[in-house]
Amino acid sequence: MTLTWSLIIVVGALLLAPLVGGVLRGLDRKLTARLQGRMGPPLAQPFYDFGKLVGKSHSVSSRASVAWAWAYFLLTLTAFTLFFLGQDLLVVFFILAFAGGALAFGAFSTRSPYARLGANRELLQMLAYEPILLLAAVAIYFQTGKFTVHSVLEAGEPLLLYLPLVFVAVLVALGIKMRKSPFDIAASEHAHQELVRGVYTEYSGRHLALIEIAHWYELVLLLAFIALFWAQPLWVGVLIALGAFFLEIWIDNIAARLRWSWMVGASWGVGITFIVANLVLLSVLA
Amino acid sequence: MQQVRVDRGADAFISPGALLKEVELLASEGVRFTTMVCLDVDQEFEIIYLFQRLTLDMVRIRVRISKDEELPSISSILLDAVLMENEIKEFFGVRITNLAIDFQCRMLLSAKSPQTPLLKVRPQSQSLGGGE
Amino acid sequence: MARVTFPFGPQHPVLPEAIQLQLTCEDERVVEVLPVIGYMHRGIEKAAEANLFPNNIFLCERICGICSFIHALCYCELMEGMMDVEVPPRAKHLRVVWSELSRIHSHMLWLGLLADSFGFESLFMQCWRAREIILDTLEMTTGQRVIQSSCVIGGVRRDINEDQEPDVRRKMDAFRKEINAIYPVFAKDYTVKSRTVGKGILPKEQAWSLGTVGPTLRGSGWDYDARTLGYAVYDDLGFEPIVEDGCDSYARMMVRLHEVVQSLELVIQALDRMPKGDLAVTVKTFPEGEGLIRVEQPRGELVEYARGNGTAYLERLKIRTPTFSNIPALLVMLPGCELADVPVITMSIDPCIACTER
Amino acid sequence: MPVMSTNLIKNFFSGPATRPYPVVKREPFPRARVRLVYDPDKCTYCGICANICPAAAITMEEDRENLRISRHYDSFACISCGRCAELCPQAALLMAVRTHEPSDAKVVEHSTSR
Amino acid sequence: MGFLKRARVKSPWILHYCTGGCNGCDIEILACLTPLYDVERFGMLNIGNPKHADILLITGPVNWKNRDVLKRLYDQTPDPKVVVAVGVCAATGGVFHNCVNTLGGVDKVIPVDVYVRGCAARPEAIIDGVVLALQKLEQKNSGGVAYATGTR
Ligand code: SF4
Ligand code: SF4
Ligand code: SF4
Ligand code: SF4
Ligand code: SF4
Ligand code: SF4
Ligand code: SF4
Ligand code: SF4
Repeated sequence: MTLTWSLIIVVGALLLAPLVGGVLRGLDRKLTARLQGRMGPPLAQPFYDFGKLVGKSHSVSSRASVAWAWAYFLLTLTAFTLFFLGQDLLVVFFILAFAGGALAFGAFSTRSPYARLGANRELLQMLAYEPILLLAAVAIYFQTGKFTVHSVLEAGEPLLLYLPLVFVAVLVALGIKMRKSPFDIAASEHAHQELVRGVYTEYSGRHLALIEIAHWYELVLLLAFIALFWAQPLWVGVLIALGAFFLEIWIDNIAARLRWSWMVGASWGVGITFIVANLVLLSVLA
Repeated sequence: MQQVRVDRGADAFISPGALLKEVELLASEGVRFTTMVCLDVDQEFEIIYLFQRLTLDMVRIRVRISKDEELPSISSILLDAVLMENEIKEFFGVRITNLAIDFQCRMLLSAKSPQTPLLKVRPQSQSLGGGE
Repeated sequence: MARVTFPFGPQHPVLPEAIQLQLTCEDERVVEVLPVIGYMHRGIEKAAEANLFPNNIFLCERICGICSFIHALCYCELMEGMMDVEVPPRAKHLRVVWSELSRIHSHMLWLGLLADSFGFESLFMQCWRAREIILDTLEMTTGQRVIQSSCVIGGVRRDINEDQEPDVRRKMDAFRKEINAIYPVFAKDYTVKSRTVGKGILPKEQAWSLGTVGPTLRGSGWDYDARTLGYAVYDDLGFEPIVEDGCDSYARMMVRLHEVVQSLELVIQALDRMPKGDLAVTVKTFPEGEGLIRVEQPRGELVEYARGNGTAYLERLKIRTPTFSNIPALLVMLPGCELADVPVITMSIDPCIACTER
Repeated sequence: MPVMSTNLIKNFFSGPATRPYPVVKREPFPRARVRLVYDPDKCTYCGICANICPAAAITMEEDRENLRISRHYDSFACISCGRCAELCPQAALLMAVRTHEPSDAKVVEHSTSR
Repeated sequence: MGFLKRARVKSPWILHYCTGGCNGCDIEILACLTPLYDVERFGMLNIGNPKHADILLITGPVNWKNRDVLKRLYDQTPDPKVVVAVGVCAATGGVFHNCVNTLGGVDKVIPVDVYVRGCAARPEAIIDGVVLALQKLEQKNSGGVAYATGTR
């Protein structure tokens, strides 16, 4: 691939991702509503929400929290850019971890106990899903011999055939990242919970909008990562990613929110054992 | 019929001094606290304690005190009476002593609310237990 | 993390009403609870002394909109008892129908809010959708959805006539289908169980001595329901209290779940046995002397005491609502639990602040 | 875990249960008791409604000089209990089924006897 | 700016606070969120956090203890915002008109934009009220940045 090509891809992805992310969120809300026997909001609802937040006055509870919100946004954007440049998966996930950290630190920098406990839980969530993502990257390395997205795209055979258990583990990480039941402990999009809005409690107006758009990038990034599991041809991967997305919505609607100890246990127990088992199996079979 | 028609004087009044003894006795029989009712009768308060037996029927004790008199709290024997005692103290200004938890007449009312709202006749001495 | 004190409420999305729980937490564990109440206090007992005594029906109903009918029923039965009024049998049966319908609506509401408190949104929606069938029935027969205003001293104001009865039965059948679909989710779902089983333990002994009532008491193994005392026509309907002995949030939930089904049967039974006749008798006397009554609300036993003096105004009306006696139990159940369990445990006593503080 | 699934599938395929309210207005139940309608031509200003109203939504005012009685009705205080409609000897009051529209100011209705 | 303006009425997030009513109106507000009335059709979410809210739905006659909480919630809500008083006791005190501990109406404490009548207010009436509130919201201007809110 030439440099111009990859630049075009990156810029295209950067421009398209909010659109795709927003539509996916809209689909999520619509579908959730339909599963609950409701009509639900229009598909464009996330964009309306975004527009409204941008147009609203906002209060700033600490300047640091604003800086951290921007840090979260920019770090997510960096991770996103690197991913679509075909760079190293490990770097991408590390930067994503920093982004999550920024969100938590933003909440820590306020005085609201809800935000602070939300931040605590956000860190716990990272503790739960980051190892999965990193180990998944390692597993990909074992399979393709490289850490880069490029190499995965160039690998002939779909990863899913070799790494099915890793795929399942990544689904768990996706559930946590999408803040869906049973993992929506730090903040939930919808149902009421004990921390009000957790880490978002102290953000309002355009800073909330900023965080929202960063979430869209994050969602697209994760789905793109899932699509990598069937990179040849890519459209199958995209379908698989969409399938995973709908599976998360389904699970959200058939489960209650569980506690953080359960979450960490499940993600480490299930996620990590699955990945390790997969690697062991591969080396035994190979 | 569960309607307990209480005619005046149907159950004996006991003196405030004998209250704790009586409640202790009931508590040892496994009776639990249900509620209490305070009535403002001229210069006196009439307080009705309602308890429930294990057989689920009710026991009543009535106490009459003058408005300046102190009333011992039964919350040391039956803890769940404490909320109702606080309420009576707050609403009537009954001088209840030895409360296990004393909300200082701020359980339901705030500093700006009208104080002792259920009191009809102010005592002559004006020395109410709480609120002011 | 050091100790943090959370003001849980008064405005908080998992608490439908204004109450503040000051939770002191170490990390995620609650070490101390201090409820701050009074955000809903209006002064109803005082206003009841200033109103004409028949008007207190409407005031009592608005102690709380959720068991509004049973509040009105309690007040009316108390006044009738004090004035020796004999209510026509048809009115008694109608009172049972509406009481049980409000019990179902209250329990469904609660089940939904419980689901909401552990983040099971689709289940919340499912419960509230089923509940609308009951609300429709109430609106169709009494004229309003939540505040029925249909009980008066001496009888009832509204009737379920012949054209409506089949419709009511049809609605009950529709509701039975809904509850049959909801029941297994609460009873069997893994995530629901993991959030409720063993949470908020209230030992049998303590349930008694702390003065708890209603499903909170029955969930701890006590066989006590004020309906067995037989007001309205409960003594003719072969009513048996529902008891569970798990002593935890799950047991309390199951009591309510079973009560929904039981109430449904009671409604049908009362409809089957409803005699023809008058709806109300005219009352010409004024209440005099003292009266005391116990009535079972969705949340437990309601105790009302009144003293009249032969005029149109009462001298005192004392209302001891169920949540008032259930709150001490919270202080036993909450310390030591995890913060994530606070909403579930708080909901498990079905706290109704509006009536606690009157 | 999947106990809820059957419900979800049913919900999804049976379509939303939503009443599309402002677009389609549901016919109220014939005996719904929502809004009080007053006919000043039938009213004799006897004052019964004002006496029994639990919310003091109806008040009467006597103008002794001109021998007139004014009646004020505050629909923003009326709790729709229907007591007044039940007791009005002239049937000048009636509970209607339509809901009130929202309003941005509180208005009290007045009427005066001749 | 056209989109931003339209977005404002398309995405009203509500905060619901009960200042001492009887719950009748509160459960009807909750009923509006559930399948039968589903106000999420209009993009409404019950957000539970004043900093994210656009519409305040207030029920109940306001008692002395609640007054300050209500004021604080109002101050914390960023502009533009509208206040809807749901139920007659939020308008005038309704049946609680002679209760000693009530102030009688939300408008005694904060400015109210829309009154919804009914005791309890029916979900239909609440939806109508919110629709009117949205029209008011459209006319309001967005405020600037407010630093350091909370306890002002
Ligand atoms: S308890 Fe209900 S009424 Fe009160 S603020 Fe919370 S959601 Fe609103
Ligand atoms: S117990 Fe609760 S629901 Fe029932 S009347 Fe009292 S406040 Fe309302
Ligand atoms: S706490 Fe009880 S009365 Fe209050 S909203 Fe919840 S269920 Fe209703
Ligand atoms: S009933 Fe009417 S006309 Fe008769 S005395 Fe009373 S107010 Fe006057
Ligand atoms: S006089 Fe009798 S009938 Fe008339 S309002 Fe008073 S109590 Fe009711
Ligand atoms: S309906 Fe009830 S509240 Fe309304 S005016 Fe008539 S008596 Fe008063
Ligand atoms: S009761 Fe009827 S006739 Fe009498 S004043 Fe009222 S509306 Fe008029
Ligand atoms: S308006 Fe009526 S139903 Fe609504 S909260 Fe007030 S008293 Fe309750």
